[in-house]
Amino acid sequence: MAKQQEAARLLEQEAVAHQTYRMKLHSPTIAGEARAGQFLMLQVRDGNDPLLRRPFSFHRIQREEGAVEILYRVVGRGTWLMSQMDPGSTISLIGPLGNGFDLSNSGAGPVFLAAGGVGIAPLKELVDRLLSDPSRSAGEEVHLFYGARTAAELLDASLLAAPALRIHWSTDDGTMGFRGTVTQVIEQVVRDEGVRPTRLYACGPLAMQHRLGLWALREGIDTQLSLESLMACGFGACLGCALPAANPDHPTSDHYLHVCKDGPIFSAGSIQWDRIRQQQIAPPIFRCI
Amino acid sequence: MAKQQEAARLLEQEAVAHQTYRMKLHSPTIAGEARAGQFLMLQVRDGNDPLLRRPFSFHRIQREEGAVEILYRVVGRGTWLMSQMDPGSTISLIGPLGNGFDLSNSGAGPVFLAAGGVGIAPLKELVDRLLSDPSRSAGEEVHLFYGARTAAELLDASLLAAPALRIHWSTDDGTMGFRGTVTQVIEQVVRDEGVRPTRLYACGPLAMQHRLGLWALREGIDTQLSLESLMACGFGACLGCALPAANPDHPTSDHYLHVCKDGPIFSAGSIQWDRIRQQQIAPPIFRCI
Amino acid sequence: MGQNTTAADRSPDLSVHLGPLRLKNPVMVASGTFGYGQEYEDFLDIREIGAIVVKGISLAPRSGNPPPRIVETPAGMINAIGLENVGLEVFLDAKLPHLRDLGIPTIVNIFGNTVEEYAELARRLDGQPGVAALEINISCPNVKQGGMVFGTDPTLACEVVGAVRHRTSLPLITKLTPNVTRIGEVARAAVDAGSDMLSCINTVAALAVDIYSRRPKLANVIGGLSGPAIKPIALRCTYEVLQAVRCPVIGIGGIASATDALEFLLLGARAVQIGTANFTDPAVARRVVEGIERFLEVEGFRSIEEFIGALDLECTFPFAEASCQSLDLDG
Amino acid sequence: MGQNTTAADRSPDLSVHLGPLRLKNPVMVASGTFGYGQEYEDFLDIREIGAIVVKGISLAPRSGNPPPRIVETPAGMINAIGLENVGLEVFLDAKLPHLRDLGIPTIVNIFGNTVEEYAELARRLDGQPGVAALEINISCPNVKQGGMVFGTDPTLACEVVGAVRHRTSLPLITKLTPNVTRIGEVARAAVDAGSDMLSCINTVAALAVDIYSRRPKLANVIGGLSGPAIKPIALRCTYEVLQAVRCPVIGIGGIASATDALEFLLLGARAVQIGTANFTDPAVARRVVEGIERFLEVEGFRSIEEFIGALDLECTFPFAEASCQSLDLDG
Ligand SMILES: Cc1cc2nc3c(=O)[nH]c(=O)nc-3n(C[C@H](O)[C@H](O)[C@H](O)COP(=O)(O)OP(=O)(O)OC[C@H]3O[C@@H](n4cnc5c(N)ncnc54)[C@H](O)[C@@H]3O)c2cc1C
Ligand SMILES: Cc1cc2nc3c(=O)[nH]c(=O)nc-3n(C[C@H](O)[C@H](O)[C@H](O)COP(=O)(O)OP(=O)(O)OC[C@H]3O[C@@H](n4cnc5c(N)ncnc54)[C@H](O)[C@@H]3O)c2cc1C
Ligand SMILES: Cc1cc2nc3c(=O)[nH]c(=O)nc-3n(C[C@H](O)[C@H](O)[C@H](O)COP(=O)(O)O)c2cc1C
Ligand SMILES: Cc1cc2nc3c(=O)[nH]c(=O)nc-3n(C[C@H](O)[C@H](O)[C@H](O)COP(=O)(O)O)c2cc1C
Ligand code: FES
Ligand code: FES
Repeated sequence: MAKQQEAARLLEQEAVAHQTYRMKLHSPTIAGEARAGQFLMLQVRDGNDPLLRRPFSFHRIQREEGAVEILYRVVGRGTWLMSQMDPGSTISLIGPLGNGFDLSNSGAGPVFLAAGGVGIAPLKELVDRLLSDPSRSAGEEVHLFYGARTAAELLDASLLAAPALRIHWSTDDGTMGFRGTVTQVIEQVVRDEGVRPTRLYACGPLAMQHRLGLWALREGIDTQLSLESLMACGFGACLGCALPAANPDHPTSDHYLHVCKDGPIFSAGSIQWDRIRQQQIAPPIFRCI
Repeated sequence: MAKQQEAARLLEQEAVAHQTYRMKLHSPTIAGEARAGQFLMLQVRDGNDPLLRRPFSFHRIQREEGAVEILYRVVGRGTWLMSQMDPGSTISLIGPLGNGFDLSNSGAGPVFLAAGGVGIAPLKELVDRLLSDPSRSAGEEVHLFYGARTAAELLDASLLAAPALRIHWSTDDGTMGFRGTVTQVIEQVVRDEGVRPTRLYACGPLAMQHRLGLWALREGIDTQLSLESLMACGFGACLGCALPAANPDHPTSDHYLHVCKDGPIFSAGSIQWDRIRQQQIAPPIFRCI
Repeated sequence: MGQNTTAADRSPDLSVHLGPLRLKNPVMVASGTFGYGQEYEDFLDIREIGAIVVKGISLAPRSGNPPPRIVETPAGMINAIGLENVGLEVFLDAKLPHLRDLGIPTIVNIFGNTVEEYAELARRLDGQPGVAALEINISCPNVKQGGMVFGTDPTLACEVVGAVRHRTSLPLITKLTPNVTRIGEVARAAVDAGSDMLSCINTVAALAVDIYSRRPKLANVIGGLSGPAIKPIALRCTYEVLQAVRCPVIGIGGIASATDALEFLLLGARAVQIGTANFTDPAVARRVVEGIERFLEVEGFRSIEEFIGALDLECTFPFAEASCQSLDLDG
Repeated sequence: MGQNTTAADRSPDLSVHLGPLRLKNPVMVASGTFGYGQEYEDFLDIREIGAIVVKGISLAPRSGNPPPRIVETPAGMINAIGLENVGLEVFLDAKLPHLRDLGIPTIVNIFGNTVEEYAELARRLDGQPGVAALEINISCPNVKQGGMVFGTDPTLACEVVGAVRHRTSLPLITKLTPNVTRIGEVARAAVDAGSDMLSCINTVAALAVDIYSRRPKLANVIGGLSGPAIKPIALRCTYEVLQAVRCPVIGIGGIASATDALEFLLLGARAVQIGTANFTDPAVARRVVEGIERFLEVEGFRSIEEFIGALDLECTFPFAEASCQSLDLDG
């Protein structure tokens, strides 16, 4: 699983939801190694502005075509510049990075996938892998809980639909699916249908993952949360991407995990949630100036 | 003659010689004010890399179309990035800047124009103005001495040809026209044809302009040299674009002209040539790494 | 008025008090980057700017350093202009009247080779109509005589500022250099000697060379780095100065947008100066003023004063016990 | 050989002497940006690098500062990692052997909270096979205890270096901070205390804030600026240090290309370290080595030693009388 620096060609760039784009990149070496839940570091453009690469999860891995897809939301200058690129451009990538989702044992029972907003990005590839896993018994469902603030931020159903996948849609404003949060929908399904997942995969706002993570911990449900942190390198060299680690032996002393190499996929129990600072929660996307 | 900051649209981008491009920009306000010999400051791209604007002379001013053209040579990162731009792009310009050529009295006798390499840029618009000057008597010729290292660096004759214009071509390697320098051709024409210009306009390498300037000074020929300097602003604010000024009263004390506001067009006699440092002579274009 | 608030009432108040000065907004333009104002009149109505700091003035005219004087660097530039200026005489006769007529607060940046020269400049500028304040430049890294040496030593800084203080009743701003170990000490010395305000930072001492010609890119070898590259350093210096003194501080360094300006104000700077950015966007000062106004409006501040110094240094843990109670999934 | 020179004979010699060290090329990777080497093995053959400076090591392991630890700035980044490291024990047992097996010169960057800790680190590293030299970090701006305070005061610098010197016969490099008024003084102090070489610079103290959350962007508030933005500052510091001392100097700061590296070498630095650029281009060190080789070839230098310190400070006037004679048009 060697990491690569590869000059990729932008094959497709498509607006797929409000301020959200899908990029398809020809990058055969990376595509050949990548696994669901891993990520790549993308150089936005040549030169120093911006200086650092941006991390993005694999949205789809198309090994045969030698291509990978990412799904990204425009939240700042780097992602805005990305959205202006035309097919044919060359983009430098480093990948695959990080641990990826643990897919072992996924056949043991129903699994829940929770996506908040652009958190759907890594879960698409995961869905494809789960559903094509031969060890999975046909009866055991894969539930995707997928919510956003409003319908315009959601991917079109056709992009996600799959035979054995149950999608539970929700929006904060009720413009699509259940009116409320992903967490509330999960609550309802658990309560009303009596489903108890053997594993919960999640990606989305930290507050959502925290809430789901604590619940899963209490319920003894195995979790695979895709977490974020600011990153300079993406491959373990800068030590910038720290997250407080749960350390049962020393609950009060600080100890850190590194998102790019210990993660980005973590179990809820490995994180010391109450040591996460306000500053690590991504600032609001809206920028007035 | 107000200076303007204007968002121009790139109308045409064309390779016209070795590493040399012509850009046509829709910029009606600037086009409406610009005069031959003036220049504009072009923002290579948004953001900080590169930080400063780049100065370029007006190659052609198409007032009716609201367009200006520049002719530029790729010598570094900024000009390289410029050469990668596609028509339709928006480019921020500031202009018109500087004093421009003095065209008054141009009808009084033959005039010489000397262009070294991309120094042809401002002389094209000048030729057009000189030839359309109604005060110019038909018999008095305009001689354009145009040289470069090799034929590939020269514009095609069709781009310059005009009824009353005599073009004297030269190349260092003899691949086009006279084998030798522009200065040598001028020498020859002066000697063999006995033409004595009333005015010399020139643009090109500093060493060439220096040589021609001294000769013209000795001969009492009025000079209009288009000179260069590193520039941060282009409009008199930074004081970065200094050139040593001739100061007959104080020949040894340093005193400076500012290329962006006192120039870029200077008479040979206004410059203190012997105080120009090696560092002000543009470094060789060739870069091996 | 009462209930009857108009739109105008609701647009945020940008005016700031800076010790004895009151400005209509906290955005100034920095010395040496805005000439004497005229250079910019084609690009914007310079009366929209809070105050203009003019190019550094010395007693006698100075022709400056030999060229090359500038070089571009990553997200910055180095200059070694060498304080070329028209001299006090010409400034008073030919430059100041125009600025006075426009009614724009004019801050005169002064420098000398000796303490006496600084003092003499102050004396002659004292009481000049149209001069709102003096900015004492003890921080220019690219002239050998004077300049930065005064700014790198608290004792010398104290001497210069004290001498100036004795010759003028004009509000005094001392401009600090970042090229010191402890900027807070120089800041305190300047304030102790009678400076009403401080501005920081001047440029960072820097150098560039050309590997092909094997020469320094600047004739002066050393110059001063400015532009976006130095903003993080300028913010740190401003933070340290604000911890050291209580007087108004003016933030300078790499400001090219309203966001940049607001960062300095957030720390507690009561005004900012825009330098290098004027070269690439000559109307940047207006854009910054407008951006600050829009920011305050959208973020719900009635005035810039409410925002100045609003930095929150407390560390909060949103997922700590207390906050978690309400997050229980099955509640 | 004689006439019979082969292509290999003509390819330039990149090897450098650095006091007691001899390296196959002058390109090192900087402490804290290259882990312990392994992180980069997928991207390049790390044996192509002149030397590796490992992440700063303390006696006990350190978990570092709370996040956020990094922030991007114009052409740079600020870090406040807080010197997170595995500690000496684990380094010796788990990291050093691998580097030793690869045969790559390994420079161990050390830091402590007290002079005694530095000395103890030196004692325990002395004689460890595979350690080529120690780099004494007295210049880290983002930890409260220790670090930069030693580097900002010549007396303290002297104490630390002296204590280390007494405990080891390994070649010593002292790493200097730019956050001082006169870097040359600290440089001299370090050399007087027994440092064989100097490296400069460590990061520039810096700060960033978020105007929306109104908080510092780093949990530690202050951090260290690195990357292309600081290159002009690093070059100036290197220049000043070279004027102050005669020992070998290693240039660091914003190097991301062969051109950048050659700029430091031109000033007289005998080697360079690449830091931040490793993050964005993990094979940058190889690219830099190759670029230097190509440069020397094309520009006609037989060895890098010929180029080191070849800076030409003389000012020449190509159009002055003498040179003009031959330029007469009608001659
Ligand atoms: C492992 C991982 C996987 C990710 N996958 C995706 C994805 O599939 N789709 C998607 O839209 N986004 C994803 N993100 C977030 C994405 O990296 C940021 O939105 C992006 O870097 C913002 O860049 P910007 O220049 O537009 O924003 P700016 O805010 O201008 O960026 C400034 C700096 O902050 C960093 N940054 C900003 N937000 C984040 C963030 N949330 N996480 C990490 N760094 C951040 C940038 O990389 C940059 O260094 C992922 C983040 C991580 C860590
Ligand atoms: C008044 C004026 C008019 C000009 N007109 C033309 C023209 O019509 N066509 C043309 O090809 N070139 C012209 N030049 C030169 C042109 O500006 C430079 O070639 C260009 O700026 C190089 O940019 P770069 O990023 O490619 O090179 P780099 O070397 O990477 O640029 C680095 C820095 O040096 C500056 N610089 C480099 N060379 C020059 C130079 N010769 N003069 C001024 N600044 C320089 C750049 O602006 C930039 O700030 C003119 C220069 C001036 C002063
Ligand atoms: C070309 C130039 C000339 C300057 N001249 C002066 C000066 O005369 N007096 C002074 O105090 N500062 C001078 N400065 C410093 C600026 O006022 C300002 O402090 C510095 O550039 C940092 O701000 P910036 O990053 O916004 O440019 C000059 C800066 C530049 C770039
Ligand atoms: C993330 C990071 C961690 C660093 N850790 C150390 C360290 O442990 N010890 C040290 O002496 N310098 C450390 N440095 C400083 C670098 O070694 C180098 O001096 C500095 O970054 C300037 O070089 P650059 O601009 O090439 O990055 C660190 C720098 C960065 C960016
Ligand atoms: S991003 Fe550099 S160590 Fe994780
Ligand atoms: S380029 Fe700024 S004054 Fe001429």
